[in-house]
Amino acid sequence: MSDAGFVVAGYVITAVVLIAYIGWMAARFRRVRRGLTEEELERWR
Amino acid sequence: MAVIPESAPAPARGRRWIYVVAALLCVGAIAFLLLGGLRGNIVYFRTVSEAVQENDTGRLRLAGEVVPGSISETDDGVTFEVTDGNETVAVVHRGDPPDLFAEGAPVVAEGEWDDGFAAFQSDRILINHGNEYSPPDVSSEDPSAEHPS
Amino acid sequence: MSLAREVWLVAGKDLRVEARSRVTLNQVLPFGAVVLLLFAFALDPDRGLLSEVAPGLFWVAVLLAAVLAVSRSFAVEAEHGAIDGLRLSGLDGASVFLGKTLAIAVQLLLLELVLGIGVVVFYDTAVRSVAVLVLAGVAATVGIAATGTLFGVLAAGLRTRETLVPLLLLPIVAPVMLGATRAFEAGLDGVPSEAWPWVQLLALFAVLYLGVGVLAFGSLLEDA
Amino acid sequence: MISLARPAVNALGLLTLVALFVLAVLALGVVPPDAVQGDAQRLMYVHVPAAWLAYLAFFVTAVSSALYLWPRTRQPGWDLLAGSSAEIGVIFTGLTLVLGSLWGRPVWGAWWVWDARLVTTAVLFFLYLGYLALRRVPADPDVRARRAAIAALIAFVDVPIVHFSVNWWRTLHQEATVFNPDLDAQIEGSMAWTLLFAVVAFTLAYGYLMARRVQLARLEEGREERELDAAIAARVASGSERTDLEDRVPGEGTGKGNIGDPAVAGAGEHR
Repeated sequence: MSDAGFVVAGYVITAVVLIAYIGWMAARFRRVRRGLTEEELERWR
Repeated sequence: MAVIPESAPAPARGRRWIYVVAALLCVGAIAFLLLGGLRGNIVYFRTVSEAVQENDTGRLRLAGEVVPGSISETDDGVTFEVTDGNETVAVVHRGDPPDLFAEGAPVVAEGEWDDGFAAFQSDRILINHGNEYSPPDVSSEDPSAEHPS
Repeated sequence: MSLAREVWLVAGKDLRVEARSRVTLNQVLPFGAVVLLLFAFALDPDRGLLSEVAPGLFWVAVLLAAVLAVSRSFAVEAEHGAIDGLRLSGLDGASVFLGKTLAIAVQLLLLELVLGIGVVVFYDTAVRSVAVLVLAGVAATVGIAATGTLFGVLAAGLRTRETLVPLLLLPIVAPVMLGATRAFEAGLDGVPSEAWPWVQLLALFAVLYLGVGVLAFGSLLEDA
Repeated sequence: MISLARPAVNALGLLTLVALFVLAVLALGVVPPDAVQGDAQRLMYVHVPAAWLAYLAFFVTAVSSALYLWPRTRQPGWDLLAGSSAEIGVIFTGLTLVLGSLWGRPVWGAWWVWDARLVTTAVLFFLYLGYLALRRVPADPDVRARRAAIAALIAFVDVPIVHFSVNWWRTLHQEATVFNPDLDAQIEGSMAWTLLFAVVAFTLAYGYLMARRVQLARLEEGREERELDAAIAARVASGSERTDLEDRVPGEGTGKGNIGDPAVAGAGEHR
């Protein structure tokens, strides 16, 4: 891998981590707001 | 100290001194740590002079600058000399050196002395770059000035 | 009651429980020995590698055994609501902490003695300066026992304490592992001057966590 | 998508997005490559701010934990703040390790070395991973918060050790560039400004992530409490004798549990 490859990999990983974390929080937001019942929560898992 | 919550059992008759002593010990230990009381314990590599002086058998890491003009390729690697300004040692390296390996580069060679301490047999080279950054055209000065010691 | 008497009371209680149940003797000690044995299988014993890395292997074995000893120390309290008795005994949090630390340290020292003999015999290790080994061993053990007791009570009464204690304890005692291994290397090689800074690190660690434990244990015990 | 987010949070998010985008353009296109390291040095503009953000996050965790432990300032909010911040800190410590590894490979010639800086950073990662695990264990909220707070303060000792490791000990990792012991940064102007901008952009990102994470924690907390109340009411109504809920309050994994169903919640869990 060239130097540029490492750099691009690093920036892409940073972006993916940020997006994934925000997305994960958004998913939890939705679950909390919908006020799922326990059975639904179990099925979702 | 903030770590004694109000709800903790009240120290028995005049037992507060133990908490005061403990708090002082904690603060003292952290202060000792921050003031660098353990400085110099943990050494990732040795300078060329130290390595020459100690003459240890067994694996060690040797740090120095590659002497310009001393690099020559061999069948299975490179040979070169490293220096820390005081001492200079010949290094025989097996394997490909990393991309940034060059004349004047600050390197850390991992390996051991050969018999008679004539040359250092290395099988892994790391580049110990400093904390100085500059664009190519601004400075062409020696990039290896940085040697934490 | 003086502090020393309270500490001795708690330590004596734990050691008596151990003397009767013999869990350390019958389970923790054999566990440590098996770990040492496994290292011997994993690393080819013929090439002198074992005697070279013996200090590191010894301390890994001790740390793993210490996790068990800590779990045991608080499992004893969990049975039959013993911990309520401890809470209601009117003993100072600091005394209970120091007492339990002392009991764990005594057990670990005995364990280290036996495992140490095992290392010398089976890994073919030469011992050159015993004083360094004893000093470093005691300092490291007090540090491990203090952090172990602190995290033991932190996880006490939790359903997942068996898995939580190692996760909390092992990263914290990483400096002990480093210091004790280096000090032991120097002690085995017979160069005490090289061991001294590491013994200093171990002592610093022990003092720091003894202090933290004394300060925090009371409120943690109350919640456990 | 998320209507709960208040306008201020959204504005902060937008600002963060723009800042990070500008940072990427600056760092990847505008700033010249390093004389020695070439393009690989561009990783500095994410590795260093990621490490800074981890420090900042753990510092906030430590301060909030101390505020929670101090009886006069004890508020459940401090606990939420500490937990949220530690989670972000762990993510960015992990990111720092990965980015450092990607930088080390072309420049040092190794993905990983066992020098003091790298080892203490790895220890930091596992310390706070343990802290988060401790937080997830179900227990009475106040008890859990106090335990977590003490664990957080203990773990924070490692942060200064990580930072000063490169000055105290001889490591392969370079010393701090800007905050080095002599405070004479050896870094060319445009690079220094880009690095400063990167730190600002990441700090904005921290602010946004924290705002969202704390909001989420509040919502989940609120729901937990509602469910707990419902469970207690159901248990009381069914005339169960078991009343100490201490050890089986909600929360598997993500902080929510099966407490909604009294039958599940009551299924005897012995310590």
